[in-house]
Amino acid sequence: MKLITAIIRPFKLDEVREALSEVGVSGITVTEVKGFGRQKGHTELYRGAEYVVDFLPKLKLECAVPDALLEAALEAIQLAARTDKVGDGKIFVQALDQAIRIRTGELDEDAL
Amino acid sequence: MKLITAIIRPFKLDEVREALSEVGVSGITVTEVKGFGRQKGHTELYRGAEYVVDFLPKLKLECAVPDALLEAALEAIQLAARTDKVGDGKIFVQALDQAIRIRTGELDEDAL
Amino acid sequence: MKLITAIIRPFKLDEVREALSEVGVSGITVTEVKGFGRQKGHTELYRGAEYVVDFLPKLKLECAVPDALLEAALEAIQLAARTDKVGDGKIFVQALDQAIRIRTGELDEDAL
Amino acid sequence: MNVCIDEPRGQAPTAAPATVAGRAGGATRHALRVAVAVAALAFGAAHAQEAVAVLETAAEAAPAVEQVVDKGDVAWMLTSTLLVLLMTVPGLALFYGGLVRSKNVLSVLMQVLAVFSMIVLLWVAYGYSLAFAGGGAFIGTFDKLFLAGVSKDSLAATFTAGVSLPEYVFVAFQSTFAGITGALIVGAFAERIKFRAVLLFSALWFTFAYLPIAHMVWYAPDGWLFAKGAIDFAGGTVVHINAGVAALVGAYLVGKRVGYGREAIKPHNVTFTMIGASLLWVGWFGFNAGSNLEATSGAALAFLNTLLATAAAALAWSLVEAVIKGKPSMLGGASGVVAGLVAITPACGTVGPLGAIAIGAIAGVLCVWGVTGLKRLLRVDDSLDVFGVHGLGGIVGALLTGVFTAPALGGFGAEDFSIAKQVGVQALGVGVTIVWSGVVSLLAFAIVKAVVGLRVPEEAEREGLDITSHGEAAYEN
Amino acid sequence: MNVCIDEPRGQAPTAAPATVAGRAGGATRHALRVAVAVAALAFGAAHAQEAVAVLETAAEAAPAVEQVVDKGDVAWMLTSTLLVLLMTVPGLALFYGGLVRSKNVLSVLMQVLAVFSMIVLLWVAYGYSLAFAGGGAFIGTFDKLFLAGVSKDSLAATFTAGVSLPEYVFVAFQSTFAGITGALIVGAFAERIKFRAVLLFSALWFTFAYLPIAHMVWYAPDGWLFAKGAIDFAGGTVVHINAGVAALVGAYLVGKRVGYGREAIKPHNVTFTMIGASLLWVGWFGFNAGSNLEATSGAALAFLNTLLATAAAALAWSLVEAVIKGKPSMLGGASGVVAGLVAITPACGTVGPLGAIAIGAIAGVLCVWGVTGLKRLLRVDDSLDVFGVHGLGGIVGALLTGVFTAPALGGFGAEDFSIAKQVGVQALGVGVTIVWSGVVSLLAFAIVKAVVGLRVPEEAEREGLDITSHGEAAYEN
Amino acid sequence: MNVCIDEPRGQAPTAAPATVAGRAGGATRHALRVAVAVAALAFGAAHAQEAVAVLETAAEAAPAVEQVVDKGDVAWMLTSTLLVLLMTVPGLALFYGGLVRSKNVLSVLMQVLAVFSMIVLLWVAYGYSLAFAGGGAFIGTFDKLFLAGVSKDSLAATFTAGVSLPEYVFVAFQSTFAGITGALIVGAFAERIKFRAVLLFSALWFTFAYLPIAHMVWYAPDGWLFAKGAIDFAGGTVVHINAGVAALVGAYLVGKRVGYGREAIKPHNVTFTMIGASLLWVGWFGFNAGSNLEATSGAALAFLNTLLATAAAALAWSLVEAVIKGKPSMLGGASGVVAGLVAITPACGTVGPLGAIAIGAIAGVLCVWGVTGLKRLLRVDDSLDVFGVHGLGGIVGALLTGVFTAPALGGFGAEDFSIAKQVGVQALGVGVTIVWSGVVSLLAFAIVKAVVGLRVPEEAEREGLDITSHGEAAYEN
Ligand SMILES: Nc1ncnc2c1ncn2[C@@H]1O[C@H](COP(=O)(O)OP(=O)(O)O)[C@@H](O)[C@H]1O
Ligand SMILES: Nc1ncnc2c1ncn2[C@@H]1O[C@H](COP(=O)(O)OP(=O)(O)O)[C@@H](O)[C@H]1O
Ligand SMILES: Nc1ncnc2c1ncn2[C@@H]1O[C@H](COP(=O)(O)OP(=O)(O)O)[C@@H](O)[C@H]1O
Repeated sequence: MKLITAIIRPFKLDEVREALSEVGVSGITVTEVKGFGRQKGHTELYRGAEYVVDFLPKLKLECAVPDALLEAALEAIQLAARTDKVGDGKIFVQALDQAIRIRTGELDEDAL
Repeated sequence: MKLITAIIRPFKLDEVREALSEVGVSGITVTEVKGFGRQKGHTELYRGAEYVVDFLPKLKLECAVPDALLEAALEAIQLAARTDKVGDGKIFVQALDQAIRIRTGELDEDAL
Repeated sequence: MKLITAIIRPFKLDEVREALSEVGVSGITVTEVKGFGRQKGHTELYRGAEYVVDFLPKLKLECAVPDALLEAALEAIQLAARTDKVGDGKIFVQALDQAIRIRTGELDEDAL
Repeated sequence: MNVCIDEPRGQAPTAAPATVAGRAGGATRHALRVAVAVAALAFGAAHAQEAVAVLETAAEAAPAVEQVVDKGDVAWMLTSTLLVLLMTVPGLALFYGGLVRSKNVLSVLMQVLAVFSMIVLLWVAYGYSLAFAGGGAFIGTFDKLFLAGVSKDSLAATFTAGVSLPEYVFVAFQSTFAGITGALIVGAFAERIKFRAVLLFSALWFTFAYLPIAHMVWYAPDGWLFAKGAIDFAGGTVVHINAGVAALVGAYLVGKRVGYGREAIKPHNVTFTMIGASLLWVGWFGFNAGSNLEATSGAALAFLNTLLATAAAALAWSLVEAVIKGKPSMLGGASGVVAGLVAITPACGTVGPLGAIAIGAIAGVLCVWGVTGLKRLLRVDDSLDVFGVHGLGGIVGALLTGVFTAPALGGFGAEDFSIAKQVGVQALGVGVTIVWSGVVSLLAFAIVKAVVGLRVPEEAEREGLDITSHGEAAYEN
Repeated sequence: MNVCIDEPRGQAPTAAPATVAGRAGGATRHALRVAVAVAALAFGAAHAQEAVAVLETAAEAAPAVEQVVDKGDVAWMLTSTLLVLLMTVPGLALFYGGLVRSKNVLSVLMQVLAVFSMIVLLWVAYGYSLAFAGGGAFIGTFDKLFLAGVSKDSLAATFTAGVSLPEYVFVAFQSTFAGITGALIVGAFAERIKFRAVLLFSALWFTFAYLPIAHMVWYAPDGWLFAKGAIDFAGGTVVHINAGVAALVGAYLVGKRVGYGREAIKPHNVTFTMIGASLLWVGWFGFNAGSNLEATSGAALAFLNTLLATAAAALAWSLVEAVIKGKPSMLGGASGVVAGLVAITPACGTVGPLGAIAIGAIAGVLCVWGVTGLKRLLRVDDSLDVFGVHGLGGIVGALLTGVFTAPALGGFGAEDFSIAKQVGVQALGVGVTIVWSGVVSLLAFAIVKAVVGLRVPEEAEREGLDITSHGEAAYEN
Repeated sequence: MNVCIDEPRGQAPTAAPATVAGRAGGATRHALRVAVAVAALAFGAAHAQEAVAVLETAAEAAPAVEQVVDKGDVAWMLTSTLLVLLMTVPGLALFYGGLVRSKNVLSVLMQVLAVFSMIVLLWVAYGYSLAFAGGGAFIGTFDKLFLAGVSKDSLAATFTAGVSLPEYVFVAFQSTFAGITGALIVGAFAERIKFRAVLLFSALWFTFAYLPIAHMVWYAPDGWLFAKGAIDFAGGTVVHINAGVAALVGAYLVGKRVGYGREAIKPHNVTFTMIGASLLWVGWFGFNAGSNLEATSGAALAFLNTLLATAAAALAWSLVEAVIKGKPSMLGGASGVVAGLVAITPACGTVGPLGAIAIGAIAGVLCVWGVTGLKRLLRVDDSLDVFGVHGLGGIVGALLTGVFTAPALGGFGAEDFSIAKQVGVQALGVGVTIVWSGVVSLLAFAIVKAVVGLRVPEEAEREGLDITSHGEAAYEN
């Protein structure tokens, strides 16, 4: 099993979710995050105080997948999340030792 | 050391935290997330616009534990978070290479 | 590659980000979290209802770094985030199997 | 909306046409009673013989004093009426809405809006008629169903002989009182009740509790409590104790919220609560000073008292919190504002400014206990402390009105004013209201339970009423 | 602000100096017309011969009735004026602001504030003059540019002969009407339009659509629709249909929001929307009852009607939702509030309370269709349903005014009131407004597009107008 | 609340009883001065001989003009009074509350509520007496401590001979002025000051700065600045400059916020700030037009000026931002609203509409500098720019009042009005207020520092005052 973590643009969520569903990924956990990277931020001005805001709103998707699904999932995300402009985000893959479905106690791939 | 990540129902937080404390887990980091899975969402209607909302509010708990505590912690979470209805959530376990306590510089199990 | 996860005090964000930039870390993803640990919380009182709030606002920083940068990054965070009071937070390090830049499809260290 | 004690009490109101209405017996009296229906509401529970007759232009009633309608009065009363709307939506709605969890805020706003709207319509359908169109000691008649006979020319009396208001003004002003009273109750069983249950209960309670109490207290000269001499200038019994008791009964019967006492149930937006409390304060001047029905120094007195009592109560509540808990909270300050407003309501027309400060301060202190000690004693989940603030504050205010109206304490009571006697009368009014509202509430909730049920399912309560009962979410980033 | 039908229609207004103004022909007439410029606005579209002459102190006009200025009227009209401001900022701004996504809320608030402010200034520059300073059937004159000749002593007439208001009061009151009308439109193309485009369009539309329509409807005796006998007590055509049509045109021309129909575009804060709707309700009493220009029973009637129609509409909208969708939403209740307010606006001075309830209920039901079925038919992204609520609600209200003004239905029309005939006249007013506003809007948007462009770039729209157009973010933890 | 220049200046006010008060010398004069205490507040700093005597019913004073109390005036003044409350809570509270970080919002709301409440109580305790009950050039007397002698029958004079208000109205109206002035100051040291320090400072400053300045400016005929002829219709010096200077001193002495200049310190909810600014605008009509004390064309002028100056200032501020920064912000628009309101305050009764627009526009432009360039010059962390907006805007307004009151510029000054001379007088008023308020503030803060300390510990500041000082959190999901 692998844990895929993808940082994407917020408005791409629905497309990515659908793409993942199509390849058979059954569950996703989404977090609102702020991202700092190459993409340029903007300037905000509140009366005399000027702030350069480098942190941009992004979404972080986490999904645990069986090894067999990994490649398809990665491709699905990449295709759906892409706009070809700086700031499209990253995908990280990590090993996942164990997964448990709380409701049933099912383990590992059965739990996903 | 292991990093346990649990996705649970929001109202179960206090019970899970207490269960973890009892088995000796000393720290937890909690994130508000939105989960997409088997549990059905709901429909929202704003004047003419109807939206099916599949993302449900969940909490993500992360806690780093010494290997010795892993099993007890997993069981504690499972018991406390369970309602036996779809949507109770998942527990993921990953290897944790290193841990540092920022304040003291203590390392690994001492840092938890 | 490693994935560094740091839990820090919110007001330390700018300092930590600058410290990381200096050592060459190019991107960070930040999440607002609530932390439970040794640091004491506070009491809130709403008319007759008294609540002890143990969860404190923290920020979680995630950054994927090439192995070569790991040590420098860890030290940068530690120095910048430290106040020497309980609650300064933790740093966790995990293995990162794969990284992809969505925009270009670049892989691993090229993607960071 | 009450008590005409500008004039020394007991004095024969020789010049006032009211005398005719008040003293004529038998058949004549009944005939006249219908004619003065409108006037009735203009009085609180002053002595019957002090009543001033309403003179509707169309009235066939005998030689009448020429009635003057002053545009300044009309301006003030229209303003006052919209201020009472402001108190309700957005005032009360926000005060309550900020105190619930974000998943239930829209349900509370919606309950306030729907209850207010429904009662305003019921008011013109039959409420006004049953409350103010003639009748005996306990209820009015059906003579003005759907505002029959009310026209641009019909008049309603004020406290001053010869000074009238267009009856439409009075109908509108009073409708908002009925509307806010119903809306006040919903705070007690917020976050768990079925929306349909709220509406059905409100309709029943309005009909069988609000209307009779309003008639008893405000209908001159025959209203039962009016005739006893109870002082309730702007509605302490009719509105606050009445609603507070219904709230308490409702909280008991609907039951505690899931997780109550175990999980943290915190206000989701205290800023909204503070805006709500502020708008309640602002709007309450319409409620209290508007109840004077004329733009005179009497209104100014009620106004000043409303300002001072509230300020005193806000500070008193904060001081108690600072002393006992070490920290004065904003929510405490806002709650003090409301407690002070409630307590000064019956008193604002007859006590002096220093008496108002005293009443506010006492209510501020006691209501802290209302939402802590008393609440624990009652073992009830009155979600937004409707009884602890409106019920208790209303009782405190009603009783203290009997104290600080005394001229010796700076009040505007008659020279022979007896504190003991008046407090007794006030206690009677309080007691009758508690029992009446309590019994009606019990029965009404029993009916509601049988017909539509009271609570939403536990899972719906967990998910929040906004989504499960109303199909929407309040906030989105 | 309209129709003087307190008096039986057709009766010769013998005593009123208006006779002079209304009947004098030729040269004299024109001379007088300038003198009565101020009076004009005081009338809606009643019969010309009912017009009451404005008597400016400085006027050289012939033997005039002594004019009385009642402080009660002044008090009420100043209050009414600030209530219309309250409707706009914060009322309308919040109603709209809550409905957009959080990244665009400040842009909407800013558009409302800036448009209102700009129009108020244009009003005193030339708007007041073009709308109310003499002129013919379609537009006024430049005689009162920059309030030339308006002073502390100049007066504006009311509906009652011999009763006047200080002209400053009238200028201020009317300025807020113009201001809110412009601000209403911005809801249609929110979340994507350039800020400069909004300002330029508003200035053009105000000049070429609002001013002529206001003149046609409210300028006595020569305004084209005024002369036809259209009833528009407080501005259903001038304000709501007028703005609704401009909104529809704008929504078409500016185009749909990025992601419209594919992504979820939800209100970011329905609580704000509810506060906004509530303040619209509260403020609308200034709009409607203020349009009576005097604090009389006529104002009280308009007031009560505004209360009842709104309550009925809120419940009607909710009922429809409950029946069709199973869940009555808070947003629906709030939308019903606005629909009811819009619909009762032209009618509030001439229908009875039961007619008001009927109008409110009908508008509540039809406007649900306006934001669902009709919207789908129109295939337009009118972001905040300006046409579906203000346009449609305005049309429904204008037509129903022709129905429920009938005495047989409890209205205050003359005895020989003909529903068929009046509905025809009302339809004419509606039609003219739709065409005029539609054409002007088309041209104005074409100019704006050519000069500054309409939309922000897609990327800016994605990021949100708050940051990209205004350099700030609304919320921060 | 000031200057009686409706009548040509210098003319002998022969008929007015004021003549008696103003001219009688020696013993008689002093006796009368007490009797006219109430009247005093009714005047700004017009020429002494123009003063109109207050006629209390109980006054033993000589042959007096029959006093009329008009219900229209009472209606307007009660409305105005509640509008000033609306300005403070929720208006000012929200305007400020939205600008701080979410961890401190409740502390700001609480400070505004508590300061206002406390000062209102101190006002009836001794403030009213020290400001308006007789006395000499710098302070009043203790004659009306705890409203001694004020009753339903006592009257306060207006600007018009023979027209009075119930004294209760005047007491209430003025109490809200004192209350909001104190509350204005807290914006300067928000997010770091101890709650107790705020209260103690406010009580001291109210007593030793507000009361003397109010007496000097508004007490006729002996108030020191009143006698000099300074024009301050609604409180530019007494309220805004006075508070602005105290704020500046406070910001210096309390010191900068932790992280100021290094961390981003952003408004947590600009929507709240916009609601607050809007309610300030709405409420300010009570402040400004209410200061006319009568519902006349004078009030209407003040009203219209308040509308126009604000609109102009909002646009001017936005324009400057658009030109300099490329983006006009909503916060800028809202700040412009406040700047315009502040600047027009002293001028609203004596300048014409075009003058009002000019004053608003100039203030809008200059206050942008006040919160940027000037702020940098001053090197102070005046958190919410109280000095940059209220202080600077007040000074600009006070001086420009001396310009645009000139008849040549459309103002209502006397024919022999000299801009140079009046600007000099205005500058004197400004200077005296700055020095007096500055010195008192310095001393008061020194005392506060010694007694309870000024700042919370750094850790508490980091965590936020809501939790550490008030034990609660504003928001919860
Ligand atoms: N090394 C990193 N570790 C963690 N997150 C990163 C890293 N680099 C970038 N990110 C995340 O990815 C987002 C996009 O990165 P950015 O450099 O702006 O554009 P791109 O992905 O197109 O190169 C950032 O906003 C941040 O959230
Ligand atoms: N494969 C997955 N990867 C990451 N998170 C998941 C995955 N599947 C489920 N989740 C998370 O777990 C939550 C519960 O899952 P769901 O399928 O609804 O119920 P259950 O856990 O009872 O099977 C989801 O809302 C989502 O947050
Ligand atoms: N075992 C753990 N697993 C995950 N997060 C932890 C763990 N222990 C602590 N944390 C996080 O680190 C934060 C700081 O920890 P705390 O024990 O309060 O202080 P310190 O880091 O100084 O020892 C906590 O608020 C929590 O967010």
